[in-house]
Amino acid sequence: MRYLPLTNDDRQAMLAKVGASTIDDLFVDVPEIARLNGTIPDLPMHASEMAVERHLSKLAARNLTAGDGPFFLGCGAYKHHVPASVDHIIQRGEFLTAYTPYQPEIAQGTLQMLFEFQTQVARLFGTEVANASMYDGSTACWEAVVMAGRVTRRKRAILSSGLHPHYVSVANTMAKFTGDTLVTGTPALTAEPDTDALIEQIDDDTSCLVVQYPDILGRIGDMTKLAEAAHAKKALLIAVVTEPVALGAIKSPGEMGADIVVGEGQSLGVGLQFGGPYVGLFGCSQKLVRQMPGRLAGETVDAEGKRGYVLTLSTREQHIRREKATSNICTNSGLCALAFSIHMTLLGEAGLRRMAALSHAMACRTADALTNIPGVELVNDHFFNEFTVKLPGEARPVVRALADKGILAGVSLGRLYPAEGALANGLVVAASEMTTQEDITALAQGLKEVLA
Amino acid sequence: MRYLPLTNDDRQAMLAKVGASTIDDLFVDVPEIARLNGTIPDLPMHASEMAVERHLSKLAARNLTAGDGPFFLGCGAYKHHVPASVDHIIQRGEFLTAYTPYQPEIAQGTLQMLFEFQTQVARLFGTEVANASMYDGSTACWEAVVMAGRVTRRKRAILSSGLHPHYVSVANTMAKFTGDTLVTGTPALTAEPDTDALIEQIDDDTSCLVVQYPDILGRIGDMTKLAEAAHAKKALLIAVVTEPVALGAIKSPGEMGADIVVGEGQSLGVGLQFGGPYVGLFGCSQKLVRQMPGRLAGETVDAEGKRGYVLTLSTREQHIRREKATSNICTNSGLCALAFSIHMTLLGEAGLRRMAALSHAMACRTADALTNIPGVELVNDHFFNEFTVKLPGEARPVVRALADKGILAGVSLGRLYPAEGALANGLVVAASEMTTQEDITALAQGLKEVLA
Amino acid sequence: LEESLIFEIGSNDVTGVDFPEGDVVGSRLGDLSRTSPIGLPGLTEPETVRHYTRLSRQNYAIDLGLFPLGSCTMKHNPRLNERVARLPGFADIHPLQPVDSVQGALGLIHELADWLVKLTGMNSVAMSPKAGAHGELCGILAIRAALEARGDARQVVLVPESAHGTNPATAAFAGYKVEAIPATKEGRVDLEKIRERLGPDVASVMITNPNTCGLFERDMKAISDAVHEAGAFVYCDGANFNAIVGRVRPGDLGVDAMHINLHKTFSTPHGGGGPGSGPVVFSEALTPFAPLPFVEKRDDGFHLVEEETADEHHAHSFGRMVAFHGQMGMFTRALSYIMSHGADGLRQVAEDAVLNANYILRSLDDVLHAPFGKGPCMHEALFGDAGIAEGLSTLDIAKALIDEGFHPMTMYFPLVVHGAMLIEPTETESRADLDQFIGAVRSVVERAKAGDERLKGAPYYAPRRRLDETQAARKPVLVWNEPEPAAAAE
Amino acid sequence: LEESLIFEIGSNDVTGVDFPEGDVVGSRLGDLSRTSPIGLPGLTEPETVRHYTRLSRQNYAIDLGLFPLGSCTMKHNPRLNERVARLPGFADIHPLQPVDSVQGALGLIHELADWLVKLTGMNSVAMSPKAGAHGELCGILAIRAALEARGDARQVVLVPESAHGTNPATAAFAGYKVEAIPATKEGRVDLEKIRERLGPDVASVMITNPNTCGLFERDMKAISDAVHEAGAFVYCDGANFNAIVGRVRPGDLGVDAMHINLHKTFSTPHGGGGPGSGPVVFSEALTPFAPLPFVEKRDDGFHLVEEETADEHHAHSFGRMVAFHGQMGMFTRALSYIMSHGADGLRQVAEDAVLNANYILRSLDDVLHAPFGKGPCMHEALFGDAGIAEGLSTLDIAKALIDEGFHPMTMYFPLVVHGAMLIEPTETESRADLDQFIGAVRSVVERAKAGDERLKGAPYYAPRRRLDETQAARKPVLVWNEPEPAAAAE
Repeated sequence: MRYLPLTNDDRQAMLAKVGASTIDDLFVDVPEIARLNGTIPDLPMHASEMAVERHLSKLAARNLTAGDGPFFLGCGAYKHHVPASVDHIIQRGEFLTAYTPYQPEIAQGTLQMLFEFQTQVARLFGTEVANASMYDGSTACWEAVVMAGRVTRRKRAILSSGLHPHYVSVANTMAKFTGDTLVTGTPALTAEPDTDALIEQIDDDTSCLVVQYPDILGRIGDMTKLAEAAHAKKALLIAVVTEPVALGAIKSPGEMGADIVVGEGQSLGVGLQFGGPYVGLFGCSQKLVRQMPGRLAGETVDAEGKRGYVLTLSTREQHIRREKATSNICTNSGLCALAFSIHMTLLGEAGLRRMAALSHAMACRTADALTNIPGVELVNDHFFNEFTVKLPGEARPVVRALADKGILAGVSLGRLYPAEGALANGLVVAASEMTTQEDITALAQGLKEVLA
Repeated sequence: MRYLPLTNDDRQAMLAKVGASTIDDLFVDVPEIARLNGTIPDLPMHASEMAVERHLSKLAARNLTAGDGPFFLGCGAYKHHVPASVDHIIQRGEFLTAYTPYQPEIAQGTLQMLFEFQTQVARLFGTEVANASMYDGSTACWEAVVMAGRVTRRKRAILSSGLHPHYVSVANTMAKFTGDTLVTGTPALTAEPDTDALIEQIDDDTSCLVVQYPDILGRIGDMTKLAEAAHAKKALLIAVVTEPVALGAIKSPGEMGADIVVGEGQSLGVGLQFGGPYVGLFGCSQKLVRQMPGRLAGETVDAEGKRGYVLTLSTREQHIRREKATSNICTNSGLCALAFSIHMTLLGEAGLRRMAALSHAMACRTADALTNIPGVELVNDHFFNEFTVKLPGEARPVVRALADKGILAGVSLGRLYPAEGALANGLVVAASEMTTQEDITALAQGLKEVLA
Repeated sequence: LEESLIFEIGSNDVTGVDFPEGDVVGSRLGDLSRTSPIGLPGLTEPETVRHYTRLSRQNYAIDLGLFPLGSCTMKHNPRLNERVARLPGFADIHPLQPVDSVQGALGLIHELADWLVKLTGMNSVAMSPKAGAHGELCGILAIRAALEARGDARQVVLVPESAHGTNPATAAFAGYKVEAIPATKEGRVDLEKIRERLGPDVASVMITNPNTCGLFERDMKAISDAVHEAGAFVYCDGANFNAIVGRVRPGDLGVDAMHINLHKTFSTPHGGGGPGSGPVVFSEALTPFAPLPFVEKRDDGFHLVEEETADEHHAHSFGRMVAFHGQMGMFTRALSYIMSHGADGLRQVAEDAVLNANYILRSLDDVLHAPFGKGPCMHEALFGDAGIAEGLSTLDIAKALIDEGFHPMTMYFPLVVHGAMLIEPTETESRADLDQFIGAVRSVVERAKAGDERLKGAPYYAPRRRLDETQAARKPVLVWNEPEPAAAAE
Repeated sequence: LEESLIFEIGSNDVTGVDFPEGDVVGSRLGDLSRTSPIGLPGLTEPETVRHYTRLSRQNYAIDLGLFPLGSCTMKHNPRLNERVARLPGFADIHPLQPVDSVQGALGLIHELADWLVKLTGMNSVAMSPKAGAHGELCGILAIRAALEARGDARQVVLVPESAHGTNPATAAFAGYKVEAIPATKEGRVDLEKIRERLGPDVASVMITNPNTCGLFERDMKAISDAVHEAGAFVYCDGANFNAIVGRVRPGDLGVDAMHINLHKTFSTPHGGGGPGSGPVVFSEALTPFAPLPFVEKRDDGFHLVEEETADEHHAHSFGRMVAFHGQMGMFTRALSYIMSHGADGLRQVAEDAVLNANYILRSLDDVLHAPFGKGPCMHEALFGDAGIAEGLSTLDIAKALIDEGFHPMTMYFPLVVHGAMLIEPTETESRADLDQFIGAVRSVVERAKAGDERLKGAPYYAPRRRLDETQAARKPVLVWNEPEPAAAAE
């Protein structure tokens, strides 16, 4: 029992100290009916580190990894190169095994890092402030809708058809219980998002407009008009960014008038990890800050006047407000926020812009290679690192066939919208600075073969 | 240039401060003939982390690793399971990027660790003291011979035929220059080492007897008689341990009268690493301590009387004694010593004994499986985790053929003693706690096929 | 040396990441290219490593010492877990890959799910919730979905006074009215009061067991029976499951839904505030309402049941809670921990956690008031501030502990005890470490009883003295701003 | 809290490693089974991680701040290097595997060798030496082998006064008589004195270039020519190669052998005292005498030339220096660093290292005496103790720097300057860090000149005050022993 420091001698001596003759005496409050006298049946006994490692390595080997071959998946999770120093730092015990910084005198490391993270996120998003992170992009998105409801005291939210369908799905689930009304739609395979239709739906009961940027098909829509239209009706514009690297190349939602910007931060520092843990980003304007969910690190001074940081505005939170809290959330995604922040610090503005430029350039090359294949049609006029193509037939089986060849070709819209026949031929393809010309050639070649 | 913090602006400002107009002004002392005006030809320019990682990963993928399949190599380097926490700790920047602890006030971490390491090694070896580590086992072995020469003022050393041939080779190289006389031999494929022959060679000029335990063929010889015989002639007995795990199962050389015990510590904490870096272990009796090579951590007190540790007896070392130093060595193998010490601390006596018992048990099973194959003959009567078998023909091609099947079967004596035809059929096979029954079955099956 | 902010030491044109060089041609960004500066300073790698290494050293952590935070369960995080979570086969796969290409990952989720179901004696488990509070929400939503499925629109959830704040917050978020259940003077929920309150308007009773006073709810089975009889469901806050794992199965006590904080019971790292992971186990009655997606084992391998296939297999699911499949990285760590301990080791975990807590209770109850300290406690020991000198408080004791080299205990929680101090050592503390901690607490408490005013200034030896939280909240500074020229010139 | 020794907190029956259970049958150990206790205490994993984490925090390290150790070259250690060195394809292969199964590893060694040869402008390289001093030995042995091969038994090696202690130690170890070469008053070796001393008894001249005063040996080429004319060989101590890499090739200066400390020039971690790695480059004249084993590229792949094949290809090799192939783990790291920088980046490394040193020289030469400070220095700045108040010393300044948050500079070396302080910032320090360091030195030096007696007690704020080295040496306590009962009772 390599993790249990008590020896049998310790146990005996300690039982004596507490006045118990056996350990069972300490479990007397458990009703007889629930007492287990031996170990739970059908479960294995303890195992050596060697055995556990071997077992898990075998499971791991049964997965085709993004590094094993050409890789073009996106749709809310992106593969970028994470410098080795990021993982080195987050493994320091002082970060990895620290608690939530409720005792600021001995948690300045975490607190200062969060303060830096908040500033980075706010600047990237073009918002005045940002919080210390959320679970992930999809939950951050829903929390933004709820927040807009609190701010506007309205319960009707309009979700753009370009919003990630999983995000829509999460919002739908929650709205069922909160009684919010959601207006949703399915995207059309057109070159530009349908901004005008969205604007038409805004009415006096609308709390917010939720728009993904770039959207699920990779399209980049100007949000300025949306912001104006929303504000004209005293509704908020919520922008959702699933690929923060894009903001190294295109305007920030804040610049275009978004009131709340949320996003998924996984692209930087965190890695794919089969979907989690990820890190939700959340920024908004200063005047909305007291309605913001989640933890916040703030600057202050200590008893000697030295600058320091604390968790602040916690009167919004559940441990103080209980049922009146802004959210039931009690955790941020601290270690992922740290990874995000370190990666961003390493990149700096120059590095982020270069990374974005390369990702975009590789996506352009990929698009060119694919549209050279007869029957393959590019949907987007504009895109960042991700675009949609229309195949001559259903995309799902094509993706599976390519996976069998070791090529992870993209995300079929059939996977994301199983009920929508009109989208079945759509394939969303993403590239990054890690994409190579060989990857692109292999993808184009493979696709050609499968379609033939 | 991700590792270079100076910006071009910094460089200009700093050049101004030092009164130089260009960087070339600071290299004026270089004679014209040696000044390079551009970059060195035929060398690539800087590369991204991504590119370097990709290149080195490709090289790495061209090697068959010990974890890829059944593995039975030993002969001075052993594969044992190293707990994940060992590597975690040695990667802490405070250990990884610290300097030699010449400033003890800010190096107590390294110094206390070395003091603990020395104690662990001394106890394992059964010696009174030990040093803070050497480069590796082979150099530690030669340093022991030199030390014995200093102690006895004699220049004739007898090296047992069971000593690792690379260790003999290193000693031969050095002796050529120092003028020491070495008596060496080649082992015979017999069940026991030839202790009597060794004893006969001791004379009044002999500085030391050097005996490996267990020896290169895996045989375990009692050293008590050797110690008595050496001491009778006022010579020292030097024991060499290439597999420290063995001392969890068999008597320590110190118990049997060895004056100096040296060894290779790679088995614990360090890993295979294609031969290095490894960690040389060096223990001896208290009375010889001032003749001992290498660094030593010692206990003392600070100005407030608190217990602390310093590097000590440095008057033996080159930075003080210059040409009169006990050795020219200026480095230990600090980080490997740390890994060894952490692994040993995790094991403790109980764990080490269990690890040794399992390694021995798997070796016994392997021996049984191999000797079931017609024509394969076990040389040893006794062994720890390593034994020698005689194959019906040359072992080298057999090892190569098995490697092509993904089985790393052992070390052929033909590889170690290319000139000795009598040993060509010998194969040294090692097992450990990591060896599985499937590995053994695969080896036996593979060997049967290759021999058929 | 004080550590500056990256905004003070970095600059926008410095980078610690090299990229392939060469021109980047073509742009299909449309007319939305970013032109204005973003304001993201970069540091080279040496500066970055040093900045964060120095920052880290201002933190306390489990790797440095005991973390006696009652109800937070700070235990050792095994390094094997970190190693296996980084295997490319788990860390480098995309959530939307074809399921054939991720059979190992789905297998791992299925294997962990199987452990959780068996350890709790329940019927099924939802793996996707991202943290404990998210798991609570998942449980309450399943209860609501089950009630709605039978057309039963109940509006009230009963929550004990001693509950974690997340309980009422969750129930309110899910649209319920929250009513408090009073505690008995023994520190447990009052069975009779629950029985009295139960009725057709009560949807659920949320119980924490072991509760936040560190006590096992003796009447749990009776409560469950009463709740079920009234047509409601029992939600159990499983934050303290670590105290009973392997010894008690919540399923045997009639629980309908319970979340499990993987970091509390199964050692995933706390990471300075997350990421967490909060799988929820369900009784048979709630199983049909569990959320999507989930992993199902069929003859031809593991399948992922998502929206598309839900109709067929899981028509009553209340829906999706997160974009993908949950906290895979935490699953890997938790399974590694669970396999390492096995059924026998996990039982020992509970026993040692409880033994350590009782050892602390009995080693301190002569100097500190233990309001519910007659019988044994479970995994944590609860004390009040009775006997502390006028003018000094629990807070002062806590801050003084920092100077003794320890993290403070949980303070002022649960709310049912005045000046509460809740101490949870966990099973991964040695007896020697406990003794050292007990000694430190005794010494501080004795000073507090003697009225040592110096305690009010503690900590003295931490990276910072007490911080002004009021100022932080009154005029929040949440991001760094370039100092104004005037201020800079001061 | 003071950190105890493992022997004080562990016990022989505790273990932090679990092994498969079950009986172990059979023994073929003969009659040498270990029966007596060994005395190796174990700790569980939580205790182990905490023990070493706490210990580590008593260390200063590059990750925490500038390490101004002249002649030791403490630079940033990139984390990419650590990652690639841990690839199983490098870390988990056995040195005696069939060469066909380790082609990638041999390829890596060959690739690094090629870089080293080209960067130094030499003819070949021996990769196996385990550290710098081991490399020196390798070079001197090759020289001796070359001389012996021509039947020329010379007995003397000339070494400058300012040389590292390893130089004379190495020459003596290889059987040579060592004679000192005096320095000019400029801090360089005296060419004329060398010319005078050269003769048929001189085997080699060992020169450090740039030298330990931080100066480039302007007359290097002239020295080499004179040495060669006298039938001897030039050994260059390459410890300071980092100052000139990419800008100067030692081969162009007539060097015959030079070791390279991979950690100094190529950033492998110092690790608190090793492991090092000291490849040695050779001129054409010495190449035939280089040690075994080495890697050779042939048409069918990479071969390892060991004893067996040496006759054919390398008959004059002086033999084997180590059991296997050298410090593979360091090769991987060094190649990773070299490729990251490339030919252009390495040149920049030298330039920035030199610029940083000159910046320090010029920022401090008004308060500190710079004996050779007229012209530019190379990678390190040398100061003496002239002007320091009576009763205070270089040591006091160094220890006071600890209280300012920095590691002291190299003290009392080189021997040619009184109270020497040798400062080497390296290229991986930012200007801001240099300025902070310069400020700290200035403040301490000003106090030292003013005769501030408090300096004698420094450091005050380190984990320990000054330690009693005399007591440690007089009665060495090198291992922990159970305290005697009497002492324990005190």
